[in-house]
Order: sequence, then C-alpha cells, then structure tokens
Amino acid sequence: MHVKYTVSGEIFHVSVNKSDNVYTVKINDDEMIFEYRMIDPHKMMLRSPDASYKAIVTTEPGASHVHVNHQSFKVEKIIQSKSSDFKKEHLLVDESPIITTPMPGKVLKVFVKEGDEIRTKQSLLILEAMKMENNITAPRDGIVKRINFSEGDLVEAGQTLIELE
Amino acid sequence: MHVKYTVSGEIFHVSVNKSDNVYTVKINDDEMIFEYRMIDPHKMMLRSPDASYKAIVTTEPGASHVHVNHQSFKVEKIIQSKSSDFKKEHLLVDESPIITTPMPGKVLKVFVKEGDEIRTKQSLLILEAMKMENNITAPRDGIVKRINFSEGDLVEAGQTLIELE
Amino acid sequence: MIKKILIANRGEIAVRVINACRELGIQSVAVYSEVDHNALHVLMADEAYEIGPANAAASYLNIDRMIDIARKTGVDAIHPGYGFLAENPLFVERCEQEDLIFIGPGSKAMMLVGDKIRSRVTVAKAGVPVIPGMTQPLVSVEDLMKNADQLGYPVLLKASAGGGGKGMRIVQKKADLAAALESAKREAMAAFGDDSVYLEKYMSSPRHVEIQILADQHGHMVYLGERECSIQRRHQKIIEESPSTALTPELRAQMGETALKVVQATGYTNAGTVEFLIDRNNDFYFLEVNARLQVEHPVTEMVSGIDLVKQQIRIASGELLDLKQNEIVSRGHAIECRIYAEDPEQNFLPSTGRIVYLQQPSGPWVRNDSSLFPGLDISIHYDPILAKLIVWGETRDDAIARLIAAIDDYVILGVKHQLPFLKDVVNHKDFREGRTSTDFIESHYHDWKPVHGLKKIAVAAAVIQEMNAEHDFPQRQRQRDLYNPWTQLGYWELV
Amino acid sequence: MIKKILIANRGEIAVRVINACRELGIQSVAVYSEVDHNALHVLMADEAYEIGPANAAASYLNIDRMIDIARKTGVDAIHPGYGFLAENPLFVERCEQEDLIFIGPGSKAMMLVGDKIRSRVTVAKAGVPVIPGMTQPLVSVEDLMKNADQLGYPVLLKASAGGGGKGMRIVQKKADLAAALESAKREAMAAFGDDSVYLEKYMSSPRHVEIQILADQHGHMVYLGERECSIQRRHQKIIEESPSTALTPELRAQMGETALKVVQATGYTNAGTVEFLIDRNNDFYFLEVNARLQVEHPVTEMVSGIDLVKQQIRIASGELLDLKQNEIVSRGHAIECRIYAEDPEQNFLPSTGRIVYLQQPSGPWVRNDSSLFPGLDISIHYDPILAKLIVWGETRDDAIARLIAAIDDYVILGVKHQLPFLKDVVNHKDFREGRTSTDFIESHYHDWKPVHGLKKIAVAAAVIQEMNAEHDFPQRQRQRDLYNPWTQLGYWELV
Repeated sequence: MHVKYTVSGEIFHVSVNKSDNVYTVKINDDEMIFEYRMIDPHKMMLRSPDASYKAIVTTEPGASHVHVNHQSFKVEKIIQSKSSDFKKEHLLVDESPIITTPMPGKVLKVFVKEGDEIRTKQSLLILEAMKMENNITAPRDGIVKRINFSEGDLVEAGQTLIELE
Repeated sequence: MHVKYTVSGEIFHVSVNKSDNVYTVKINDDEMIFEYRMIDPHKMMLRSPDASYKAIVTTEPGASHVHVNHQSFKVEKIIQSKSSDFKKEHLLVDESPIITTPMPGKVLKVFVKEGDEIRTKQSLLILEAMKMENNITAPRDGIVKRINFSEGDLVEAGQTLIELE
Repeated sequence: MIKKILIANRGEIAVRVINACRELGIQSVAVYSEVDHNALHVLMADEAYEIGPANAAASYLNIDRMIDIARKTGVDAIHPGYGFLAENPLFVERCEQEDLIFIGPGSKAMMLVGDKIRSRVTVAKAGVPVIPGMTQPLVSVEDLMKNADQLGYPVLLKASAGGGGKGMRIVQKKADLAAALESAKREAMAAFGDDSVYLEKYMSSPRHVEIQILADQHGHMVYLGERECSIQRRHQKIIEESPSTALTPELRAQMGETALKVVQATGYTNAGTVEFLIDRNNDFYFLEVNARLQVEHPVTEMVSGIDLVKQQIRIASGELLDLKQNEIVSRGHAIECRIYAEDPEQNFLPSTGRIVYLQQPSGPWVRNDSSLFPGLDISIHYDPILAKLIVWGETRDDAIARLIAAIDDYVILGVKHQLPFLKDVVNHKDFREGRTSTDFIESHYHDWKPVHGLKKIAVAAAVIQEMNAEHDFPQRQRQRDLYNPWTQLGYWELV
Repeated sequence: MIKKILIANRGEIAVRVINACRELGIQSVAVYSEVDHNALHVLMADEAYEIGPANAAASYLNIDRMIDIARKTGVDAIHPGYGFLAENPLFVERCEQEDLIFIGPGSKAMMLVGDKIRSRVTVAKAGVPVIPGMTQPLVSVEDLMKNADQLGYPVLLKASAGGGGKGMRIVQKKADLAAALESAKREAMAAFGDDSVYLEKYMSSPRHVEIQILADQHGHMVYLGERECSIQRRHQKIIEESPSTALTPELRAQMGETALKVVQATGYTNAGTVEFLIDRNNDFYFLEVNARLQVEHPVTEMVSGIDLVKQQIRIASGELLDLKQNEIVSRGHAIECRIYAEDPEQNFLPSTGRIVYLQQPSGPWVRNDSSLFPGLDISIHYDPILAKLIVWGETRDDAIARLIAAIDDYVILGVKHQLPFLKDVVNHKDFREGRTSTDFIESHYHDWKPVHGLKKIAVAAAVIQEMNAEHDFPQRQRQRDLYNPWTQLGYWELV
C-alpha cells in the first residue's frame, strides 16, 4: 500500500526506503536516490546522483511547505480512510463535481442559477476579498446542480460553493 | 526556601506568585508586579505599574538568555544541592579562592608560581584566543596556592587555572 | 519641530514611518485592530493602542476613534501612510479642526486633487496636457454612451475618487458599457464611499511615468526625478523603477516643470506624485495627483539619497524645504517589486494563510520594506501586499541582476505569493531592454503559470523531513527499512 | 571576463564576495573547515569543498590544499577576502605560477607593500611624508634601545609583516622595551610567521585616515575618497566613517594624490588602501598600504555608489577601469561599526558560544554584512568579528541617529558582544562633534562597564518564561499558587 501526496492538484504515489544516510524515494514509478544533510531543523541539502538541492521544509498537520531551489510548494498528504479527506481527493481530479472558494471572502454577485448549463471560463460569481473584486470562473463545462451560498454571504476558503451534475 | 539566580556575578533570591495573567515576582525583598503578553515563543511584553518592557528569552538547561530593552543578560540558576554547583556559587563572591579561564584558549605564558603573593590587576598569564594575546590579571590580592596548567596547555572556558589561599 | 506622531496605518508603511520618527527623535504612537495586536508596527512604536475590530471601516478608517487616540496620547501630528485615511479630505479637515498636523497636503488641495474630474479641469487651465475625456461626472447610462461614442472605443471608466486601480474598467465596445459601469460603481463605492465615475479616452500601450515632488508651506517646491511604473497587473503597479528608460534629460526636465505647474495650480503642499502617461511619440499627459507618500517612494529615495518621510515631517512642521532643484542628482538605478499574497496558479487571486517560514533578503544595496514575521496571519481584511523589495545598482543591468539574486534569496512559506512571476518579468528580454508599457503583463504574460519542475523533489524533501522528525521520538518504535508513512501519520497528528 | 572564482575565506567577507559573483553571473566555489560545514558561505556558493580541520593553519591558510581545490574545480581566479592568505606574497606567487588569477595586486607589489620597512623607504623616496622611524629591521635589543633613544619616547614597536594591530606595542619608557619586544615578536610570529619588528616614533592623538584606491593593470588609477578609522581598541578599528570630519576638500585632494603616488611607486594594482596618520596640525604621514579589500570597504561603497568587489573582479579580469577621477562623487555620510564576540565585563576578552537568538537590523540605508544565523557556534579558532553594521545618512547626524536605532534593533543572544559599548561610543559628545583620535577609546573609556540597570527585570522575564514553558506540559501537575522553581527544574532538564 502506497501513500499519496498532492502538490497543486497533482497526485504522487510515494514509498520510501532508508539505509544509513541514503533515502531511496519511489514516486510514481520514478525511483530517486538521495543523500541528505540537515543544516538546521528546517533546512537540508539533498544530493542525488545528478544534482543537488537545497530544501526548506516546515510541517503542519497533514501538510508540508517546501522550498526547493527557489520554488515553493505545499505538499499535502491524502488520507483516504476518513470521509472528509475523501472529498479532498475529489477536488484534485478534473471531473470534480464541486466548485470551491479559492479564498475567504464575500459573495458579491452570483451569475448562475441551479439548472444552468455552464462553459469552461464562464463567470460564475464575484467574490470580494482583500478589497478587490475577483471573478470566479468555471473550471470545466457542466450543469449547475446546487448553489450553496447567496449574494452577501461570507465564505471560507475551501467551502463548496457550487455543485455540478 | 528560595531559588537563586545569578546574572554577571550578582545573586538574586527569587520567589514567584501567579494569578491570572499577573505575576508577582519577589527578588531580593523587592516585590514587582507584571502583566505579560507573549508575542511569539520567545518574545514577551511585560508591564509593571511604572514601566513596560520588551523581553526576548531563550532557555537552555540551567540558564536563560534574556534581552530586555536593548540590554542582554545570561540568567543562570544556582543549584545548591549538587556539589558541582556549590563551586559555581563560590565563584560569584569576591573572596573566591579560584581564578578560572574567562574563555577557551592556549596558555602562552605564566608569570607567577606557587607561593607568590599577588596584587589586584597584576598580570598572571597570557592566554591566546581568537588570534589575540589576552592578558589575564588578578581579580584580588592573595597568595598562589596551586597552578593547574603549564605554558602551552589548551584550556576550556570556566576551568580553574589558579587557586589562591 | 513635531514631537510626537500618531501613525494612522499598519504594515510595512507604519514600520517605515516609525523608523523615521525614531531617527528624528520623535515619539511614535501606533494603532492596531484586534487582529494586529502582535504586529511589527505595534512592537516598534513607543506606544500602541487598539483601535477596533479587524474590519477596516471600524478601525483603521474610523476617524472619530483615530482623533480620540491622537487627543489622548497628546500627539502633535498624524501620519496617514498610504491607503486607509491617507487621501480622505474629511479626515484632513477634521485634523485641521482639531488643531492636529496632518502630514500631507491641506484639506482644500486634497479635496481638489482627490476629485479626478475637477483636478483635470484645473490643471488643463494651467496649460498641462490632459487625456481627452469628460469634464463632468457621469449622470446616466445615456450620458455615458454619448461620451464614449464621442471619444471612440476603447474607453476607460474611472472612479472620480479613485486610486490604486479600484473602480477602473477598460471598455472595448458599447455592449460592455452597462455591465462595466455597474461593477465600477460598486467597487468605487466599496473602496472610497463614493460611486462617481467618469470616462477617459483609453490610451493603448502607454508608459506610466510619475514625478515625485516636495512642496513646503512657503511656496518652495522641487521635483525629485521620475519613477516608471508601467509594469502593472489589474491596474496595480507591481514593478517600479527610476530612472525611466523612456526619458531624455530634456523630457525629464519638461515633465518635472509640468509637475510643479500642477502643484502650483492645485495649491498642493508636502510630498506628492504627479502621474503621467507617455504615448509612443513621447508626448505626455497628466493622469492624476497621488496626494500621499507612494508605495514606490523607496525607488526615488535610493537614487536621490533623500529621505522622503523625513522631508514630509519637516515640511509638516512648517520648516523651509532645504533642497535646491539643481542640487538634486539622481545616481544609478533603482527598481522595486511588490510582493503580493496572490496565487499565481489561480489567476493571481488573493491568498491568505499563516507565514510558517520566512527568509528575507539583505545585502549591499538591497532594501526590503516589510512587516513580515514568522507566525503572521495574512488575513482577508487588508490589502494583499506582503513586502516591497527594492534594489539599487550602478546601472540598470546591475540593478536587475541584484533584484533577481534577492528574489532568489526570498523564502515565504505558508501563503501563496508571486515572487516567481516577478522574477520572470524582470528577466524578460523586453523588460531588460527597457521596452515597457502598461499592457506589458497582459501582452507577455496572458496566461502565466509557475514552472514547477521540482514537484517530485519537493515531495521527496517532505517525506525525508517526516522521517527525520520521527527520530525526535526515540521512545516509539520505528520501522526503519520499509518506510510506511501510515505509521508516521500518528506522530504527526500528535505533535 | 572571469567565469568561476574560488573564495579562499569564510564568514561575512566570503558571503559578500559570493553575492558579487552571483550578480556578475560568475560561478562561485566555497571552501570550509570541518567546523564550518554548515556556514552561510557554504550554502550560498555554487560549489563547496572541505579544506581541512578547524585550525586555520591546516585549512584556510593551507596553500597547497587551496590550489588543489582551485585546480579540481577549474576556477579562473581566487578571491582571498581579507585576513588568512589575503596578503601572503607566497600565495600570490603560487597563483601566478599555477596560472590562476589572484584577485589583488601582483606578488612583487604585495611583497613590497607587505614589508613595512621597505615600503616606507620606497614611498619616502617618491616624496611621500612618512613617520620618523627605522629604515632597517631590528637586529638586537641594543639596536632597539639606540633607535628608541634617538626617536624619543614613546615609541611604537611594529611587526614588519604586520596588519590589524597584531604584533604592535606602544612603549612608554626604556624599562618596558625588552618585554614589549619579546611579546611583539611572539605575536608577530604567530600571526604572520615572521617575527621581524621595527620602531617608529609614536604619534600622540593622531587621526587615522585612509584613502581607498583602485588601479587597473593598464596604468589607470583613481582614489575614492577617505575613511576615518580613528576609533580603535587594542589597535583594532571598531568604528569607521566617510567622510572624515578632519578633511577639507583641499586636504582630501592632496591626500588622494599622495595615495596615487604610493600606488605608482609600489607598482600596486587592484583595490587597495593607503593608510595615513594626521596630526593636530593636519599634517599627514604615510602609515602603510593594506593590500586587500578592507573590512571597512562598505563605508566607501555607500558614499561613492561604487561596488568595490565588482571593480576588483573586473580589474583582475584585465578590464580597463571605467571610472574617471572627476566623476567620483561622495554623497552623504556612512558609518560602520564592527561587532565583535567580546565580553565587555571581562575587559573585552574574546568570547565564544552558540548564537541562540538572532535579530538583525534592516531598513532604509541600513546594511548589515554578516554571516550569522541562529545555531552558529562562535569558536576560538577564528577572528572574533561577528558582523559589520553600516548605515548611510544625508548628514553625519542622520547617520549617527540611524546607527543608534539599528544597534537598538540588533539582538544577539548566546555569545557576549560589545554592541552596548559601540552605542555608547557613537553617542559620545566628542564623537558626535567629530573630535576623534586613535586614543579616543583609551581616554574616554578607560574602564567601561555595561550599564545593567535591568538585571532584575531580566530575572523576572526568565522566571515568567519558565512558568509559561510549563504550560506546554499539561500532563504534569503544576503548583500554581506559590511558584517553586525547584519543581520546574525537572521539566527544564527534560526538555
């Protein structure tokens, strides 16, 4: 059984082996070997046969924030055994039937109603956040099954706004 | 029974009382009342009826490093129950019979020998540290009872160099 | 001289002003909303007072409360920073009534330059070139249609009380006018409490070049060279530099003199910025006056060696401006980039979160104006600006190389930001060669996504860190050979 | 142009040089001793190699190993920083033999200026005023006595190969000569591997003013103004500034021209510093040439806007120096202070320890050249310099105010340092009024001790922190009402 991680919507199947100071990390059938050295509790040097990397890692429950060679990532762990996380995984695949809020904010306008047929990139609603109006567009084609919020509502990041059929 | 702390050789007898967010700290018969607020795990604001302070505190076993309103201190705890700490307390009083190394280094020259009578500020030895010659002088008058090191020896900070009668 | 100042702001600009106060021996008073009680400006000021809840309308925009704290703390003056109350003429008026020095222009000048339409009319009369457009606010959709037809599409819909791109809409064709109007008015009302809008001819591919001015209360005024701020996203400046690659010494002097005309015509005092657009023929047009210290003021400070905040305070104290026009010399090249809490993967939508790791760049000629610290929550309540990174170099190429190195040194984890985007922009051939215009981002980066070539390495680093963290729990049995993160998870949730 | 550079140094200067390489697009190679494997310069360089054990003689001073790594990594050039091999003519010669560019003067010039006696004779012949003293190294104690008598006491005993105050002794009277000689020779041998010493007339209360020069390999040379470095402890500079309060424009030009005479007479190339003493009549005397980038080079960089490290690299690449004397303009005022790991309570003896907390200052016109990080061990092995804090201001007063604010912002816990002393010095009335001389510290701060008015508050803060830490262990019973640290100790030792 493998463990899954996600980074910006992409899923990675991971298994790891350690002997001495060498990690063998298998990610999606790609096997990589790393020597490592900790610099401080958050900084490490990783050396693979091809290249070396400077990484900064901080962890919080369920996720790590990682900075590698000037790129930043949030590495999230997918936990399939709990129902709440099942939903999370759903979000990552393109056929997700759920449109969630990308950030907390206030719903100013909703342009669609239940039953509407929508097209990719069509404006769905305007969300005000940090004093800016932000146009939320459809990530794919579909039919609006359910709208969970009304104009004027305050929403949290990650909440389900619109369910598609 | 009180707990003792030392800061740069000065001894402080401390007892503390806490109720809600207010600490009553009694130091050497001087009672002080502090409200406090933690800013982060190391930073705090302290407010007494007269003044407020910004403090940064880091702890290590037996001691804290404290920065208060642009002054830095090492606050050490005196543990009297152990013999090793008994000696430590001795160092703090003016009549200490022991002259210790203030820093690690190499003994280049020793100017005195056992039995010598010495005067305050008299040169005792030259200690080389960080590429500089440092002149170690007598902290008080006395007679040299024992010299624990020879020229050329490497010494650690806090080691007893010379014992006085 | 002023002895004590209330800083009616938060974030990096509050820190900047407190720093200046400290160096001038002036006492500083900070204010903070409930969510800001551990903020850097609170720790740095000599005194700090809570001003209300997170919602800015009830705290940083609360004039009564601000005046109340000013009275209670006995300050002589209020520095508004930028944003919030900085360009609110009612606040300036109130300060004048309460006999508090407002560090900025007087209320009349503020009222005039804050009204984009009136100021256009006023400076045009003084012989300053303005962009063709309406000379009255919009009264109806019909009015709008008529004016737009006269100007010819595309047209630009702007908030009369505006600034910072809020309430601004480019309208390409008649059919879009009504929707744009509604949205612009709503945004203008939310941002400025005033939904007046007007129309201007939309200029295609202009450069945005602005002149920094200082004017004392005794009629003496100087200009401190220009800043080019053409690199914008959603009408928000993201990269600013001085000097501009578009200006000759002659054009610079001409624009400087024109800026001083604007200052004279509007009776403006203290530090201010006169914004212009430059078209492809190097003709320039008055855009508006920014009646405050600008976000991008460090660019001018680095090339001129003049501390604008200190000058603001001295001018507000009634001192004579001690600068002579012919002694103001620009040296080298400075570039600023603004780091925003935005998610480049989600079309640069604002992002929130807690900063879990922070490494800020430093080094010779690197300046980082920031109020960040590890543990800081970037909330929905305020502008998404995280920090400003400014560098100086002997030449523009030196400055670009230094900026790229400094961006590489910057690490912010826990909240999404656009540093990789900024790096891409300053690395762009057209930017390097000085071919900039306000549609630069739109035309070169229509659908920019971060390159994430190291996702797998990131996953590996996270897993290795997890396994190392496991070593901190020697009392628990570890499965050393085949690593199974399912057992690891238990520790993780315990920590 | 050079493509790849080995930096034969550590600490802040290695970081400084790596930064310059990065901005020039040059690959950097770091070396590190065993104890430095996690140092900042190691992390920043493109490649890093261990060079030997902690002891500098076996690592950073190991010429064979250094050349070996240079060969292996295929660098074009070596930057020596300051200290270590920076002024070792044997190393320069070896680089020349190995066809590696040494970023500094050629070996012949290095040999000449490194010999304090020969260089005195050489520049005196060129018409440069020198301090009265010996023109041959000392051969015997009798020789010494005779020369001292001729010069008249006090006299100054100096290492011929010297620098940084090592091997230097002021001798007030005949009786002290022999002891001073022995100690000076021993220190000189340990520091430079050469125990030749000589005598100079000791000047009382002079100012130390030095001229920064740049000279390319094609005969073109310029001076970049002066630095005054009169504020010294144990012959170690601790505060440096530019401009000097002692110089008029005429004297500046005269000293600059004299410095170029020295450069010409010695055949010196690359960046260098010509040191002078100025007496109370404003007469100046050649002291020595520092054949390297100086510790205090940032002071010149901040007022001139010229990046000295980049210029060094360009000159070493064989490029023409692109600076004209009349275009070099000094703007405003810069001050540097050196932060040393020294214990002011123990007569400024060097201090060691681990940095357990670190907050470094930043802000407009504040530069902090440092390689510090939390967790860094300050060991006995290397120079006790922790960091350099440099500020720039429009005026000297501005710079002083800014420096004091920046010192207040600096927090280093875990190792003793003299920041409070530095603050006291720049706050001193005589310093503020520009009355500086090399005996400033001795005469004003003979027995300085830190003011520790907050000891009790510090104890209280420590105790409160202990009690708060206790809250992190809810599973253990706490004694809430009467706090007894004896029970607390248990937790502490467990953590």
